[in-house]
Amino acid sequence: MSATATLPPAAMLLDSEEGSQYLEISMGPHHPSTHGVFRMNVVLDGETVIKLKPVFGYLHRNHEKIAENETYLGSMPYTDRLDYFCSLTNNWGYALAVEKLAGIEVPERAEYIRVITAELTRLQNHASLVGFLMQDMGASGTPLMYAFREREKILDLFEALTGARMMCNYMRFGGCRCDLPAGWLDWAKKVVASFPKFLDEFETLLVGNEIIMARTQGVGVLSRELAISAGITGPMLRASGVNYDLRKVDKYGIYDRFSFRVPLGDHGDVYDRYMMRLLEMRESLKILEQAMKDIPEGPFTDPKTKVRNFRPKPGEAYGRIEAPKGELGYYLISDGSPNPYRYRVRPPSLINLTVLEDMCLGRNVADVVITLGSVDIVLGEVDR
Amino acid sequence: MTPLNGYLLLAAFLFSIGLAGALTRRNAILVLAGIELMLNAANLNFIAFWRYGTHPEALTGTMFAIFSISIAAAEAAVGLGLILAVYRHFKTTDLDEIDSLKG
Amino acid sequence: MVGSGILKGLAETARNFVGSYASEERMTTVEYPEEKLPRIEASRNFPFLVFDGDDWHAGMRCVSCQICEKECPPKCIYIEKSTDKKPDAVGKLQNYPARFDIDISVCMSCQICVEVCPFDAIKMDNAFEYFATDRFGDLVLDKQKLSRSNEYYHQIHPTEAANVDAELAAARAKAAPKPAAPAAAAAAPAVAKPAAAPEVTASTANKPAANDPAKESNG
Amino acid sequence: MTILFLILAVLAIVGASAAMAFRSAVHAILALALAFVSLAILYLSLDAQFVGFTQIIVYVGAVAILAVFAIMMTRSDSAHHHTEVFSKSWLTGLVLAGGVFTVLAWAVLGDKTQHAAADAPAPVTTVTQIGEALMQRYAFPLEIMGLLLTAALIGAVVLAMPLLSNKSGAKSVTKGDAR
Amino acid sequence: MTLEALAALKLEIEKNVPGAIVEIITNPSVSAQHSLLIDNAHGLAVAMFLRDAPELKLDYCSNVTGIDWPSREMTEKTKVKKMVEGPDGPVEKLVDEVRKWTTPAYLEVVYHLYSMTLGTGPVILRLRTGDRGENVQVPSFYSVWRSCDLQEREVYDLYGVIFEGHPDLRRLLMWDEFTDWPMRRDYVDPDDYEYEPTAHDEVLTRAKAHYPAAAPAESGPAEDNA
Amino acid sequence: MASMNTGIVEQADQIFVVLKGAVVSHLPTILQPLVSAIISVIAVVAVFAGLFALTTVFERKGLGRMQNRLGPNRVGPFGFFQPAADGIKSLTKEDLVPRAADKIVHFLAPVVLVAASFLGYAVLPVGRNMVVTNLDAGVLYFFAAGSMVELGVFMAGWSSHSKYSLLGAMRAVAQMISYEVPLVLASISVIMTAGSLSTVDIVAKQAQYTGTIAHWYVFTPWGFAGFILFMIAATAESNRCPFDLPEGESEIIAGYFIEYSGFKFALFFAGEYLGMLATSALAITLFLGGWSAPFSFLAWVPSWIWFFAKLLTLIFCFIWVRGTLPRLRMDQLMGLAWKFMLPMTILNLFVAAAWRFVPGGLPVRWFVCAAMLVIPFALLSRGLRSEKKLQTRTYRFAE
Repeated sequence: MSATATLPPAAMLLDSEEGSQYLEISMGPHHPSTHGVFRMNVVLDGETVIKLKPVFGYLHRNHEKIAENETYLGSMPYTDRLDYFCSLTNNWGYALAVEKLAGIEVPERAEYIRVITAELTRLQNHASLVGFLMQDMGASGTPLMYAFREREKILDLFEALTGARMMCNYMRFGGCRCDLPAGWLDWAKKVVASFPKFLDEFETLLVGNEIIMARTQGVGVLSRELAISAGITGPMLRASGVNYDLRKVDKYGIYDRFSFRVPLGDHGDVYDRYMMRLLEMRESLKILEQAMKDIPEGPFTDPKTKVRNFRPKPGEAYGRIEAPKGELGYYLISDGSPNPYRYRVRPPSLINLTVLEDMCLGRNVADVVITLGSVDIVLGEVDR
Repeated sequence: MTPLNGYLLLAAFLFSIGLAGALTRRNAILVLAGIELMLNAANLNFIAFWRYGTHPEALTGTMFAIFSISIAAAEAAVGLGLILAVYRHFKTTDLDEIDSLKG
Repeated sequence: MVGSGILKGLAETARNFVGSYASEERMTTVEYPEEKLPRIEASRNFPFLVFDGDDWHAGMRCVSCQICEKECPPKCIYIEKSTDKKPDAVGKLQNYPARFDIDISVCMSCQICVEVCPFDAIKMDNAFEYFATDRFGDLVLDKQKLSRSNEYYHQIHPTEAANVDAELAAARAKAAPKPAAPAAAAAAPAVAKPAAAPEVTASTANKPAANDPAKESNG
Repeated sequence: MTILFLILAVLAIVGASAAMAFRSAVHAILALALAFVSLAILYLSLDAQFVGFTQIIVYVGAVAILAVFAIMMTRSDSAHHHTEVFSKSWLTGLVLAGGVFTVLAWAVLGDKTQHAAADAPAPVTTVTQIGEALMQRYAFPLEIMGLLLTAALIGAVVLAMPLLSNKSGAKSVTKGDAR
Repeated sequence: MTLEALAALKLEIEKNVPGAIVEIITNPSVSAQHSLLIDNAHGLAVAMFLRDAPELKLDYCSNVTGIDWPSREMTEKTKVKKMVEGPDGPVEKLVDEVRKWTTPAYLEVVYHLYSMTLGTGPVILRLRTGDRGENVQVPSFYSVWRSCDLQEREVYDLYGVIFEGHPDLRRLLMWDEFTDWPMRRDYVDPDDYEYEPTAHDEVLTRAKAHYPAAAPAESGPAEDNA
Repeated sequence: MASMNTGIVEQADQIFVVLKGAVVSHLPTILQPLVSAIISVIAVVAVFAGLFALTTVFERKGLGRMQNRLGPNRVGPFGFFQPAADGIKSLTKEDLVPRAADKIVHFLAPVVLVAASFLGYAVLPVGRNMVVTNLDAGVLYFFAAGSMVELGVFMAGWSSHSKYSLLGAMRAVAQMISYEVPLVLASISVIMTAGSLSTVDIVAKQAQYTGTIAHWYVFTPWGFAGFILFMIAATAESNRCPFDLPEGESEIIAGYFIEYSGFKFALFFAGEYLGMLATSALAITLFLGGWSAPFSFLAWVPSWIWFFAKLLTLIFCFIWVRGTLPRLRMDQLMGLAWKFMLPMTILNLFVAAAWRFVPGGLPVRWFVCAAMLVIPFALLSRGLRSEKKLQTRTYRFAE
């Protein structure tokens, strides 16, 4: 037994005054449920969480620094890689900030294209998030595969439009890179028309399921006050009952032209958060139907805006949009040179993680996993 | 040596080991384990006596063993519960330390 | 009653289980090497250099203006200008790249080089079955490995290529009155190939390309 | 005195001795489980099927597992704590145990009573017989046993139940201090 | 927020937070997002006021940004009419006058505030440190808006701004042992070069300098093509 | 069926028994029992190990189909040689033992686990006259063998010296102990009715027919409820979804066998599936009439085919459930065991007794017994809903 004496079990336990009765485990960065290289240092009493410290930075590549050394256009493909699930909304956020900074008008058709692509992005993000959440609950991948089946159709649409499935690099200051190809709109209409069938299937599979209810209801509760104070945005905020959707508040783009509703939860628990996503998908479908019906002919980009040698006048601007994960903001300072003087991304995923510990204390390991899953993070955006 | 004597000797030896363990170990759980071992040795005696006894059809030995096992189970449950309770109080299961601390 | 939701869910998976045998379109996956999804026309992967005619070096459209090198966000393009000049696609005498390297281990397929190129010389390929055995050598593609014929471009992006050819033809027509344009005439047949129907879904460029250096160089 | 008996006896003795001598409590319990299993097989070889299986269920499936659980919960695996394994009065205990064994062995070996022969036919005991005996002749002890087990169950739960104050304590752990 | 509204807000703040020094920083770009510069001593009080004032209710801090403003040499040429001693007496003449000055060096933290209750915003607050060396303290708004928690940690991590009153000011994205502030403009990458296949000769030179003993086989394909 | 030659039916049914008899009869009398036992054991081990391999393919293909994928289809026809490939892979993989692990216990754990998993098969009748040994206390033996699995699990988790494996082992052992209680209680209703602990007797009791319908216990209210309860407990005992917490990969990664690799990992995998097959087989024996046909006119199908057909059906149910449900949480799991399974199984015991003694014809007995089971369950559902513990919610929308 001498070989075993090298690493005493006492080393597995925290040295605390109460005698080593706590277990400290490091969940991640290589852990199947951390949605990337994310790490949580969790201190457990039995299986109850008594301390949880998120550790960031495993995917940090200093996106902001890169962008400050890049031309304005050159940063656009890098924004794809922030939240690699929703490159089109990232593009939009950045384009919006630059347009504010330089005062560029976006043609009508481009606005419609932006709304269509953004809402399609929202659909595929929410569908796969619910799938991942179920995966975290241990559902052997079935909901995830259904979500991916639908996501695939949307990604095909993206590929036909932008040339890439995930790293679209599609939006430009003052419009989009290219016009909708012939036949794309009909194809998209077909995809959107078949989406409710998938949502019905998804809801039959998930919504009434007692195990899911038992696992999620009352777990990871986030109060309304804390949610506001902690700057939580997106479906997570609305699950806590705060009516704050930038599509309604800022009415950026042309969102004031569409009629849609914003679902609100009352409990702020994991169940509400995942139901928010399911309900928001229905609303996104409404927007898509309206947008695809009304889309006008016309230029797809502002012809006055140069692609190269783009130099906005000195000044600063903060532009924000409602990305699927929450408020995605870009803050730009121009000093008149071709590179931004300061480029800042306000990542919804990172800020939504502020309250992770508050939601998990006193719960157990399994709850930590699904609470993290319900926050909807993508590490490309958290660490930037 | 008859078969019965073999079983009895084995039982006696196991009993002594259990007794030694119960008397010498510091860990309360292992003291309990020693006591279980002693009970087991007794059971072996019952079974052996029944098997090589004069009235095996009366099932006395089997019955005794069954009851003894049940009691052992109850004893283990309560004993371990006690040890847990003691542990919560003293933060140790070392009998010598519990003895010296006196609450 | 408790359990009804679970039963409903079970019914749903059973429906999918049976459905996967009944209807092919349900299936999420295809058996990849044997069966390939139809190529989507717009899809892009790594850049290549277009040349007209048969000689990759003579027909290369690139005039080494180095705009793409400057605009490339990850800076994966490296160009050295030639000292001499040769006629370009339109017939003007221009420099040509003495060296044109793209490091595809760094390239992120953003298409910005294509967007900024004023000479339609660099375009996006959609071949994705690359492999390399040497991590250092094979991932830096020189100009020969990068060049593809205009026919190949027509094959993978018919709509776009037809537009480009039309623009080039217009430019050539403008340049034609001037006498010294023998190279332009030589390059002209490149337009010959008719473009496929401009339908986004329809492009299935599975046939091996006539001149497909990608396969040769990487195969 | 068959070969089977010798093998099992050796296994039981080795298991039991190891259980009482191993430094690590978990190893000790695992060795004890070995002794329990050998004893169970001994019972089977003595044609006491029911008792043999019960032995495995109760001792291996419950007592040993409970013991390792208790060890885990009390973190009292002494293998790596540099504390003494045996108590201060270990010599007394050992001498006492040795004395007990001597007396018992002397009594067993000195016994001259005739018992059934070694090749006595195995008594046929079916589960039905055991059941009938329990329900008729041993009905009262059975009831008492049930009472005892219930009392033990409740007692164990009450003893092992964590104090309620512990739960609220978990929430008040300070957050915010570094890592 | 228009300049007039901002001026009104400035007065409001100065009325309610005695002693607070508020300065309006105009934004020349079309976005017209002007901001308020607040002195560090009264920062927390101003923030509290902005959050709690019933007509403002700026309960949501959306974005916290650090900005590095190193000292820069500024030159300005102005044409000034001056009497110049000409050959035939003093003549009034247009003369270039070059004015040179250096901007003060400081780190700046920008807060974008919105109101979730009222749906208004943004109100932009700026805090400045004394310099970029020792005096890099600004008050932390952690106690006002929880959303400053991770964002202020990030600014600390990347710029080295020390937020006084932040309960858990640790590095966020960089590892704990890291010592520099990577987002500052004078930051120089450490030479921990990782060799990559590259077409760029300068990068290759740097890689070779980092790995002086690199085998010729690894010298990269760039030469092969030349 | 009258035209069927009963002789052929008989031969098909007893073909393995006759074969074994033929082999054994050529040997000297002293060796006969030993050889007979060895042949039986080898046959059981081979068949169930093969079934384990088959199950892994079935599971992957079935899950794939439920998720609209194909599942493994490359190795051999329809991918059915996949387990062979997996086996070769796991055999040739490096066997990693953590430096801090308790080497001996680490090595012994999979051995104990697999050995204990195989022991239970000795008393399972896979066909008429096809059982390794007919023990008088067969069911008791089965549970005794099953209880040794827990020790193997604990050994694996503890010896690996990893926090995750220790957590997994504690979860697994707690879960297995808790669910053993309802598992045993659910089978007691059958034992009580059959009046025997012998698996062979229990099957024989069910292989009788009233009219065309067999006397399977699952065809009674208490038997049906007992079967459902038994299967729930069996799912938990074999650590299958939705009770797969001990290895819940999203929480504790792989649980107690996280530190195992190569062939030892495969042994754990095998042990788990063998446990699942064994408990399913016991469920068939206790509730589904073992090898007997459900209707008398189907009795011509060989008994062993019936047994394995039922086994595969139950395995499909396991796969089906796994493809649909997420897993429970630890406290919910324990709550289910003690607050739902235990009362229901005890109630089921009373119902089983009532079934025997309630006067009046079959309809009355059905009504009374079904009511005794359904009413408490309905009340439980209502209680959970009124406590807002399990409820779908309606949401408000902002325009």
